[in-house]
Amino acid sequence: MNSLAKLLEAALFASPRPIPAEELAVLDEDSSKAAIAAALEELREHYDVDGHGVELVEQGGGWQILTRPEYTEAIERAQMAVRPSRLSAAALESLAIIAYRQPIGRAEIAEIRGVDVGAILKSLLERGLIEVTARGEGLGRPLLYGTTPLFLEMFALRHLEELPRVDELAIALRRSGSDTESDAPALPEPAPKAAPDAVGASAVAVPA
Amino acid sequence: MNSLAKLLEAALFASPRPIPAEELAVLDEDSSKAAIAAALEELREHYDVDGHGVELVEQGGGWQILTRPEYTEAIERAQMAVRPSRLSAAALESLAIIAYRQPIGRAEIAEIRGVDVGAILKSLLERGLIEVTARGEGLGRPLLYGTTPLFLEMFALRHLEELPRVDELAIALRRSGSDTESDAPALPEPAPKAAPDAVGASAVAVPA
Amino acid sequence: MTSPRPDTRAGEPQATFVVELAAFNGPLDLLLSLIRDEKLDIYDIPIARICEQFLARMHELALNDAAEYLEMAARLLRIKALMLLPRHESDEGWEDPRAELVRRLLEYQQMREVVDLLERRGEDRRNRFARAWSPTLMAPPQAPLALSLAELLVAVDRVLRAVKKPGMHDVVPRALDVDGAIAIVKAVLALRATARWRDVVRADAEPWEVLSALLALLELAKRSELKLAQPRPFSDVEIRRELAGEAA
Repeated sequence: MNSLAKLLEAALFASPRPIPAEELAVLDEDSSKAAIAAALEELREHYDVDGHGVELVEQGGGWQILTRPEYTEAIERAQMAVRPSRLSAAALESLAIIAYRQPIGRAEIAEIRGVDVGAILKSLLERGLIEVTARGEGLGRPLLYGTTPLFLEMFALRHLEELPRVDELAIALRRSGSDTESDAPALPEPAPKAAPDAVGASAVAVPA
Repeated sequence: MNSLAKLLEAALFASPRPIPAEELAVLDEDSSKAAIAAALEELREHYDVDGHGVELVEQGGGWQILTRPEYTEAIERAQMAVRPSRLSAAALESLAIIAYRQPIGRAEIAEIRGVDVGAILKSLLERGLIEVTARGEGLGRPLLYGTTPLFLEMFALRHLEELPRVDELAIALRRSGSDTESDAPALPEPAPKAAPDAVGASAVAVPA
Repeated sequence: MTSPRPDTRAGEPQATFVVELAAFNGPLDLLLSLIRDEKLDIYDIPIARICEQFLARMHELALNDAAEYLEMAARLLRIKALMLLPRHESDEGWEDPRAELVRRLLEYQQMREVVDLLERRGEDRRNRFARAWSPTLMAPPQAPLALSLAELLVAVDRVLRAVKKPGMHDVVPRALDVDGAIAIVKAVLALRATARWRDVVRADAEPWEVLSALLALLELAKRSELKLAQPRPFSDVEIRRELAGEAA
C-alpha cells in the first residue's frame, strides 16, 4: 500500500467514530481530494482482495473499518465464553457489610472498611446486586442500600435469613473451606448455584 | 491469509484491549494452540511485509493491534484520537516502586521516595494503573497496592517479569542508555549488589 | 540516567495530572543530584560539604517550608555531628553514620533507573493508538459473575477481623482516667526511685491510657512529686521520685 493509504488505515483504526472524506483530507495537507479517494479505494481493495477479517465501508456519515459480518458471531460467542469476572476482594467486603447491615448508607460502609466505597457501590448497583432501599435520617437524607433478589439468586440463598449469623460464621467457614483445593475456578459457565465450591480464597481477581 | 488469521484479525480489530492467547483460542475451538500461534505470526508478518498503518504486538498480557508510531502525530493533529497524558516523574517513581515491591503500602512507598504519596496513589488508582490488592497486617490494616493489567499495557510490557531484575538494573541501563542522550554521568559505581535489600530484592515478580 | 528534573518531562497539564511544584521529586532526588553534580563517591560522601550544599539549595529553591526537605536537612546535620565524634581505631562496633543514608540513596537510585525504563516504554506506547471503537459489536455484555457463598463469607470474616468491634460506628467516648494513672505512677515510684515510660504504660495501651499516663506524669511533676528527664533527644524519658515533693 502507498503511504497515504497506510496513514488513512491508522487514522480510521484509531478514531472512535466514522470519518467523513473531507476530514480525512486534514491528515495530509499535501494530498489532493483525488489522492485521498484513490488511497481509500486502494485500502478497500486491499482488504477485499487480499483476504482480511475486516473491510472498509462508507456509512454513518463517513468511512470506517468494520469487522466482516461472518466473524461477528464467533467474536460475540467468545466474549460470552470468556472466563466470568469475579468481584474484587474490596467489592465482596462491601457487599458482605450491606448484606448483614442493610439498610446501610455509604458513609457507614466506608467507616467500617476504612476507605471510600463510592466506586464500589456504583459497580454493585450496576451489577444489580444492591439497590437503594430507603433514605436515612439526618443531613442530606443519605441513600441507604440493601441487597436485591438477584443477590439471593447469585448466592443460591432462599432468603436473607439463610446467611449464617455472625456467631455461626466460623463454623460455616470451616465447612465451606474444607473442599477447597484449587483456587483456579476456570468455570466455563457462571454456575453460581454450586455455592460452596472453590472459595478462591482471596485470589479474587480484577473486577470487570 | 488463512481463515483463522482472518478471524483473529477481526477479533483483534474489535477489541480496544490486548486479548490473551487463551481467549483467542476460544474463538475457534477446533484450532490447536500451535495453529493459533502460527496464524498470529502470519498476521504479524502480513502487516509488516505488506505495508500497513497498523501492526500486531504482544504486550499487556495479550495480543493487540496498534497503529504505527509514524502516523501518531498526523492523527493527533487532525484530532481523530488523543494520546493519554504523560505521568509526572513523581507518579512514575511511585509506580516503579509498586511494580517491584507489590503488594506494598503507602507508608513504605513514601519511605523509599522520601515524600508523601497520598495524592499520587489516588491519581494512579483513578487511571487504573494500580489497584488495592490486599490489606497489610498491623495497625489499621493498611491497604496494599499492586499494578493492574493496564499498567503492563501502558508501558508496553508483556508481563512483570520483563522488568529488569534488580541485579540486572545497572546493566539494562547501560545498554539502553548508550543510544539515548545520557546527560548525566552515571554514579561512580551503581553496584546494586551493595544494597541487598534495595528496590526489589524480594524478587521481581508477583503477577496480578 | 536522564535528568531527574521533572520540568523536562512535565508534559501537558491534564485533569488527573499530578503537577510537581518543586524542581525535585523530594529530598533524595535533590541529594542524588548534588552528589552527581559534584561527582562524589556515593560510598564516601563528604557529609559536611553535602550538608552545606543541601541547605543552600533548599534556600535557593524556597523549599524551607517543605517538611520532607527539613527532615532530610536535620538528618544530614545529625550525621555530620556523629562524624565529628572522636572514635578509636579499635572501636569494633562503630558503624558509619552515613550507612543508612547510602542505603536509601542506592535504593532510590535503582528506582530512578526503573523510572527511566518505564518512561521509555511508556513513551513508545503513547505513540501508538489502540482500536478506539468497535462498531459491529454493541457495548459488550458484562461478563457473567462468578460468585460463591463461601467467597462472601470469607469476606464477612475479613471485615470482622479488620474491625475488632463490629459496632465501631457507635464509639463510646472514653473519658481519660488521670486519677487512675496517677495511682499507677505512684505505685511504681513507691517500689523504685526511677522508672521509665514503659513501666507506667502498657505496651499495648490504648490512646486514652497513654494520654491519661502523660497527664498524670505532668500533674505529678507540677506537684513536684517526681522529676522528668530526657538525657538525649528521642531517648527514654526518665521518671525520678522527688523526695522534696514527698516531704511537702
